[in-house]
Amino acid sequence: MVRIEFLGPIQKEPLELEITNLKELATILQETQEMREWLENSAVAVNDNLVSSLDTELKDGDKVSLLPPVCGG
Amino acid sequence: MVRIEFLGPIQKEPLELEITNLKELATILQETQEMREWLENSAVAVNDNLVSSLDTELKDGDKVSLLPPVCGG
Amino acid sequence: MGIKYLYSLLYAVDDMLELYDGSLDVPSILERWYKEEEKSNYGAYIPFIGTIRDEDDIDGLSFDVYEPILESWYNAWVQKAKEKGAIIKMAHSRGDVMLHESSYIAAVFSPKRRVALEFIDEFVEDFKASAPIWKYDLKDGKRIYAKDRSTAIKGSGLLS
Amino acid sequence: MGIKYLYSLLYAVDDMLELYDGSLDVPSILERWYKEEEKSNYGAYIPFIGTIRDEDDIDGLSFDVYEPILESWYNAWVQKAKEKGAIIKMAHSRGDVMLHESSYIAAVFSPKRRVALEFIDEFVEDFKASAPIWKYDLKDGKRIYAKDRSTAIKGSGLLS
Repeated sequence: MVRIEFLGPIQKEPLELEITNLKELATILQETQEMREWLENSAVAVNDNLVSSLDTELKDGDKVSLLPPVCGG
Repeated sequence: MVRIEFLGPIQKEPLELEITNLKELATILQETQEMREWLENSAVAVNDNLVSSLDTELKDGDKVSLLPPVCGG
Repeated sequence: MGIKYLYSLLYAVDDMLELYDGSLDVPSILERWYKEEEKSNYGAYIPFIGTIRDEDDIDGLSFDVYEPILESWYNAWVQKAKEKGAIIKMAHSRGDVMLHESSYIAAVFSPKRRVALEFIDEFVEDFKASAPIWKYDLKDGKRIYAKDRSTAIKGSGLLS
Repeated sequence: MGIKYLYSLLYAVDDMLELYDGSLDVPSILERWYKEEEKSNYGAYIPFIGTIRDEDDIDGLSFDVYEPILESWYNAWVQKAKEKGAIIKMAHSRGDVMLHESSYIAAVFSPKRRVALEFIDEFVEDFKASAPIWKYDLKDGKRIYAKDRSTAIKGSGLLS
């Protein structure tokens, strides 16, 4: 199982999914209307490292985080 | 009389001179060997305002200051 | 390195990111950092202090912080500073910070001023663009995501 | 505006240049400035602190200050800051300042960070290039003009 966490203002409970890469995650999340805008402006981290490829593989126990636009300070 | 002051590291007592512009002052100071290097790297103020022209006129009671290279901080 | 939770200012460790619940005690942080590095032979110390402005009828701001990625982001900057012979320090608030209170201090110490002046600018700007912290306006008893003032992290949109 | 001679920290006036005999009490100056502007609605406060480095076997540095021109130089910067909605503060030492003590603080307060980050850089650099202050190394009981580290003021050489 891969755990999906939605950070900051994304008001969504974590998911536990049986997926093997980010492309599968993209397909699943795109089905939810409410998530579309967040998908466009969010960065993605796997096990707390930011990633830039949809081919990033996922294995059992991995954590994927969605990081919406930031504004510290 | 015009008073000439030498600031910071220029170890020279103030002068009182009967001059009417900076060109005359330049001529007088250039005669002193020890002043030549300071003249090359010093800025000039008349009554505490920096000036950039040798034609700057001087009148009785004016103060001319020579400011050698600076390093605050 | 790592993240330090400071509820009281009993101790300090170099290079640690400091997270506080609520507003920062700016004078005491600036003093502690100054004294920590007083004998380290840095010629320049530049702190940047961010304070909550009274605008748009807000009562204050509130912050969410995602610590694991904030820590790795910060550690990368500690390393960049080290390569220039400099060090950084940073403190940030979690939760609510009211008008005219401060929520953020970033600081650079370096032997020479040019490095410090350039580094504080890059460090603060990258913080604004990349650090995983989310800001909310506190207004009429509500906590409203400051979406219009937020910046998408580089590489965002991967899943869209 | 004007120059204030502070032998003790009993009072403070905005926009005043502060000259101290000997080293600066950095924490108390940073704290006082912070508190002076705490309610002024500036979002960014950036002080630059200059500290005497242990190098070239010096025991410390010593400073001569020519106040009338320093004051007019400073007042011009107060005006430049005002045009950007910002304010500046500055403190400097006269006389001797020993190793690891501080001799200089320049600070900018502004509503927004970009103005503050750019202004502190320009202000400190112009201070280094133009402010009528002369620096001496204290070494072996002597006071030696730091000629090699000094900068001729723009327009120098008029009389040569």
